[in-house]
Amino acid sequence: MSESLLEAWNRPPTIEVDGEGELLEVAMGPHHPSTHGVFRMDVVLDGERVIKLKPVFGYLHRNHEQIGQTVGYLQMMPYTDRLDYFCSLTNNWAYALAVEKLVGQAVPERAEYIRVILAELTRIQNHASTIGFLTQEMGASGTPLMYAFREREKILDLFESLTGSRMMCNYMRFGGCRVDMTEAHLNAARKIVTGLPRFIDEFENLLTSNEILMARSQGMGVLKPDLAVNAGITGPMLRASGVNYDIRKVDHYGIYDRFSFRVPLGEHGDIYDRYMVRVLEMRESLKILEQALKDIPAGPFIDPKAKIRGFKPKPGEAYGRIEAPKGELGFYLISDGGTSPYRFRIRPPSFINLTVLEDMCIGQNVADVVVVFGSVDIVLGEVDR
Amino acid sequence: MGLGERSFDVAVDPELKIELGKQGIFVTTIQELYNWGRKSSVWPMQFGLACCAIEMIATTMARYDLARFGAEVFRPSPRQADLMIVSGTVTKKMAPQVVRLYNQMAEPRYVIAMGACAISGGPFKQGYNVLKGIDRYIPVDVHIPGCPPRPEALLQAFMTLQKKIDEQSLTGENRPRYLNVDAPGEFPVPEQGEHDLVPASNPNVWTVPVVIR
Amino acid sequence: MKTVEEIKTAIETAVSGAQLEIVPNGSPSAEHSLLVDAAHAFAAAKFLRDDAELKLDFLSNVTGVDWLDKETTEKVKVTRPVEKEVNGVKTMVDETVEETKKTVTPGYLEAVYHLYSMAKKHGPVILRMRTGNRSDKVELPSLTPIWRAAEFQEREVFDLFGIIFTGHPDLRRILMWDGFKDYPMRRDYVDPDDYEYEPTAHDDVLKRAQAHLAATTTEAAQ
Amino acid sequence: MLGEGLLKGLGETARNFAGSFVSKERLTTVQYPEEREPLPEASRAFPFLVYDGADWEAGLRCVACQICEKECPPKCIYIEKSKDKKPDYVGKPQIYPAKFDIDISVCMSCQICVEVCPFEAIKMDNQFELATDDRFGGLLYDRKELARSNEYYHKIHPTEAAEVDARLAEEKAKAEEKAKAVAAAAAAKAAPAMAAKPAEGAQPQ
Amino acid sequence: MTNMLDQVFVLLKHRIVGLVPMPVQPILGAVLSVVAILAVFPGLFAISVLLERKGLGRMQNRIGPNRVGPLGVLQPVADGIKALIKEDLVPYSADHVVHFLAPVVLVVVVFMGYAVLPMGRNMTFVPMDAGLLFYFAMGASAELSIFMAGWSSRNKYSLLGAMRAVAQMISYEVPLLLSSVVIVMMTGSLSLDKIVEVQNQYTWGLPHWFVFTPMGFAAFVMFAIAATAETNRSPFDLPEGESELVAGYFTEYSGFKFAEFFLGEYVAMLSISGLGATLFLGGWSAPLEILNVVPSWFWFFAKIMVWICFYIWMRGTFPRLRQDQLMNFAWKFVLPMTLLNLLVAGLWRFMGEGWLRWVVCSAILLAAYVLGGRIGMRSKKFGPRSYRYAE
Repeated sequence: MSESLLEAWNRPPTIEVDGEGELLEVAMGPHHPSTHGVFRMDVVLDGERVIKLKPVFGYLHRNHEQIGQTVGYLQMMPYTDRLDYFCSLTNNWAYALAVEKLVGQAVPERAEYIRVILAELTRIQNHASTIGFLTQEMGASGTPLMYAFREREKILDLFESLTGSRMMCNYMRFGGCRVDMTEAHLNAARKIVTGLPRFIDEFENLLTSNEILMARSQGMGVLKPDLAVNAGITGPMLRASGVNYDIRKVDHYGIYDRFSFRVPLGEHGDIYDRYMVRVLEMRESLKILEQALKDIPAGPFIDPKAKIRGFKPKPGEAYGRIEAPKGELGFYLISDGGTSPYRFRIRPPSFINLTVLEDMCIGQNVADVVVVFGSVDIVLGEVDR
Repeated sequence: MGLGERSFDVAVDPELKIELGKQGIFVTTIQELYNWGRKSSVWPMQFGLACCAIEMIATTMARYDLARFGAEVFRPSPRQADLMIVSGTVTKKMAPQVVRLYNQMAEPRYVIAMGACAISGGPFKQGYNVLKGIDRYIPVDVHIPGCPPRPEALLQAFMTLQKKIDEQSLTGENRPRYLNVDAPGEFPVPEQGEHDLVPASNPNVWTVPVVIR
Repeated sequence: MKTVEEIKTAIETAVSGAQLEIVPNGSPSAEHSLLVDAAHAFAAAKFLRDDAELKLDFLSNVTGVDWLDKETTEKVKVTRPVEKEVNGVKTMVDETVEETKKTVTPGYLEAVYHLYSMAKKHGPVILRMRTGNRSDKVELPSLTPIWRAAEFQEREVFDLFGIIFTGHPDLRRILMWDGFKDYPMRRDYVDPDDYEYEPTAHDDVLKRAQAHLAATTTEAAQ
Repeated sequence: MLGEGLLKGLGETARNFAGSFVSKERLTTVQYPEEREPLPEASRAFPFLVYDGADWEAGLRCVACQICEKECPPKCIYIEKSKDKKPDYVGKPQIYPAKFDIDISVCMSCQICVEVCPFEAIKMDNQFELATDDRFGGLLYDRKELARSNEYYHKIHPTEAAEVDARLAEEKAKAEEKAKAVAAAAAAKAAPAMAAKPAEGAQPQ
Repeated sequence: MTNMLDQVFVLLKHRIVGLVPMPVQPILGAVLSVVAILAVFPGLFAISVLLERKGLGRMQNRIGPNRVGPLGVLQPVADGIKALIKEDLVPYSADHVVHFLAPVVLVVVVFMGYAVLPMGRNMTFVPMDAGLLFYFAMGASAELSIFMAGWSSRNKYSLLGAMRAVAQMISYEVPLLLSSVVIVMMTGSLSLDKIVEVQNQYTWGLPHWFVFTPMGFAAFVMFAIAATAETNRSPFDLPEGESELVAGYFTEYSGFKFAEFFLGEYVAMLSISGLGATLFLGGWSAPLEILNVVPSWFWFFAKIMVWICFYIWMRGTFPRLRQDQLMNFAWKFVLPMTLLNLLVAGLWRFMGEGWLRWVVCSAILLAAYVLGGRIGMRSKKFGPRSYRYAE
């Protein structure tokens, strides 16, 4: 490969090291307290300035893809819970969508509504916790995180009463959902939705105009939109850079075309924009939830003719993707006609969003590295799979 | 750092003790004070691996509040921590680090294996990069099954650990491992070989019953 | 958006010498893909990204697939001269015999790229590349210079499947440790023997556990 | 003005601090061992085997069909079929599990075994307080440890258990009806045969 | 009676000292004072740790420690016992002597500061004329111990943490001193006893605390900021910023040495709160004239505890600043403000009695604060933003 071809490629800028200063190599991780989970960054520092950063993955590589190729289609469903363990329901949905695409299975209307409700609740709790963790990286002694988890517990209570488990829901099935969302569950969801705006206001009071947070996040970790597109960044991180790309709007998967909601966009592409885009997205999700909870029709929650287990799809392949809270989550399945996929591939948003970590961190202070890292919003279960 | 075989216990008849307690006189032994201090101030290490780490965080949060037991002081440095909660899947890439961290902790130290993955590899145990249980390399005090265990389950495990500490005596058979002069203080860190970790387990801490099927 | 056939002709006109093939998809999703030869893949990909109409600026997903050597046995009717005694005289007679014929189609490793357009909001266009075989001809051109998104994903494919992407700036193992020698996602990979304690084993696991037990008992006996 | 946001933040935490003394919403701690939130009915932890009646061994609904063993994603169930048969809840002689082990140190609480069981024999328990220091003994449950009575099932999942009971009763009724029909048919068949029998019997050998 | 209660400790000391022959009396007196400090302040340390853990808990909608002893009051005791029995690890490559000395130096130095603090009427252990200077000298020595700890550990994180800590403490020493100079200008004395005496007067029942004058208030705010940074408390707790630097300079310390650092940090916090209370909040003087019936030492400790509560409150609310921002803030905002404050203090002296000086001094300070804040935010390009949406 010639050098000229590489020109087109946007490599992270290299930084001139001034003076005689000794370079300090620091390995942050894999148990480093800041990396929520097991992730290592090999950082080269000039004083406190980062001049090189190489992420090291694989400390939580749990062979999801291999497992997906040995167990059946249904058996993989609970494993998808454990990919991005904050958002098991959206993972379920993405996987169900891919399998439904592979076998040509339709989903009843009520089930689609249930999926939307659960996915948006998941998005809210994920974003709230992410912001909590982000402030934790900035050194707040856990207060925003505690408030986020206070609300998260309410949402998890609903998930548990519906699906039986707080985190690992294993709820969606090909052609619908496992159990029906009864009126009691819907009322619980309505109660949560009416309580949430107050929580978001409280959250914003605590953080949005906080000068320390602004000083720590504005102008830090800037991601330019063209690089973001080229590097395949998706989700709130992409939108914070000002690119309007929301798969809910683009693919109209499920029934997202029925709801009116807006996509908040950032301008600077810095940490503060990423924070604000998440806050605003929570508010938009609340709008979707209000509409969905009002309109949910009666009907079957699963296609009665749908095959749940032991089916053998025709040889072929399908790629199903959704807008998970962290970005585009896709499942790519190749079937050879057997009871388990020939190739099972997960397209993890967290993993690919880390592509630009080095670009965002170079030239920054070492203390900002963890904050930039926190603003990407990753879950190691999904990064390493 | 053994304390020798001499007993520190001052024998106090338990009935007498209760009687004295009623009259406002509290009798205690060095051993009791020692164990009380150990069990009432267990500081976990700030260290999470996978899904269970989220439930561990949830345990420290407002609803469950691990702080009630005086254990909310998550120390980032292994030197100052007493308890390692192995919360999640230990992969073969991570296992040497976990053992190294355990070696860096100061005695008395405890390990809770939280969740199916930490105990046995759990649902991922047949994978090529997943260690089938952290107890292959380091001694584990309490196992919590569950995938992931509820926060209450972690609290219960925590109380189980406290009870276990309380029941230990400073001398004799029942003494904690670190008071035994012969017990190893350092555990060998496995190496990452060409196909697998070398060795695949530490035979000093991992002896398996044979299951014949 | 253009259909796959149209994209194929567009690439063929833009990149001279490119050999393209449409790989049909039998599932109801009917997302057919384009197989492009390794030599022209880079130019074709660059065209797909820069073409004003397609503008596939977003590489979503890179997948490695391992296709094993396929041994197909089919019954063929073969006509060949057979020596036969007809009425006491040996003569050569053509006779049709049914034979089972084994053909080995060599396996290959495949890289699949899912392309979308963020500017035009369309997609996907699926691009495939295949290696010559599974052992020595495992090189494919890297598309990382065109889409940064491929950087980590190609490293992952290299790590788990062993496809060598030429032109990748930083091709190292990403998920497994550096000293690891195998390619664990290949279908003929055998994982290391750590089956000491399998209380609920059945099927394959049971076989492994029994083998382990047998091995350890003989070891102990020695 | 510089510091405005900081003061706002201080106000928010002060509100929560003061609120924690008056409002339940701002003091959400449930003091676990003494207080507990009631678990929702759907809550699940690990599987158990349902038995009817008083004798757990005789009343196990499981017929060792091994579907759950095959469908279990992490393969944590081990079943050995019995050689002999015993009557099940309808009275039909069935194979029973001679061995039924679940390794709860592997189980991922996914509930798929419950979903696939055609005999309503395996259900999810909500008991989660299982921490133990016994790695090998304490985490491999055999069928005795797994067996729970139907009453227990009713206690933890009342609605679901009622549905299951109704369904089983219906099946049983159907089976009995069928058995009756079969018996009647057999009787009807037997009647001419009986009539013929004496004649046969009368025939000298 | 009131007087009796007020002077109870002084009288007690005299009574005990009187029991021994004359030549030994000064020595015994000193020993008694030292023992009193060593008994009271670690106790206060335990109380403030508990208060912190419980208060933070309440701010975060939870209860906090409540299991160990009734309502959790024995929690610090348990922590202490645990720290005592914990194995003491010293890294193999560490400099053992310095590694051992660092926490000892810290504890000794922070306790020295108490010698000059007036803890009640006639309750200064060493009534020094240059008490304030002595205090700052002792405060500055704490940096030495931190650097010893970081350097001797031979760990990158420790060293980085120590370097940060020293840089930060030196930077904030300047505004800390300069804001105290205002008080020295107003009283004309470096003696802390004198400073309290000046404040212990009342007009219409209200005290003459310096915090109630414009430049006194400004100096108080600056002093509070600098003191927070000086004691490495949130939002200036960078040296132990756990998300970047594991645990800062004491990463490699375990067991009782770690507990000593912990103790040293909190005792330093208590002592600097004591200094702040002495300088700005009237020391041991009562907040209202009629409250003079309550013993003076009670007011001193009450003010310390209020100050500590404020520390806890801030810790519960704020994220932390970054190193360079911290430095910028110290040198570009706090320092100019304190210098301006010196001018204002001079102006105050010069303008003489009357309402005019109140108006002028307040206006100057307020304008400088608002303007400085705005310019600072604009130059760093941060501020609130608005967002656009796509349909």
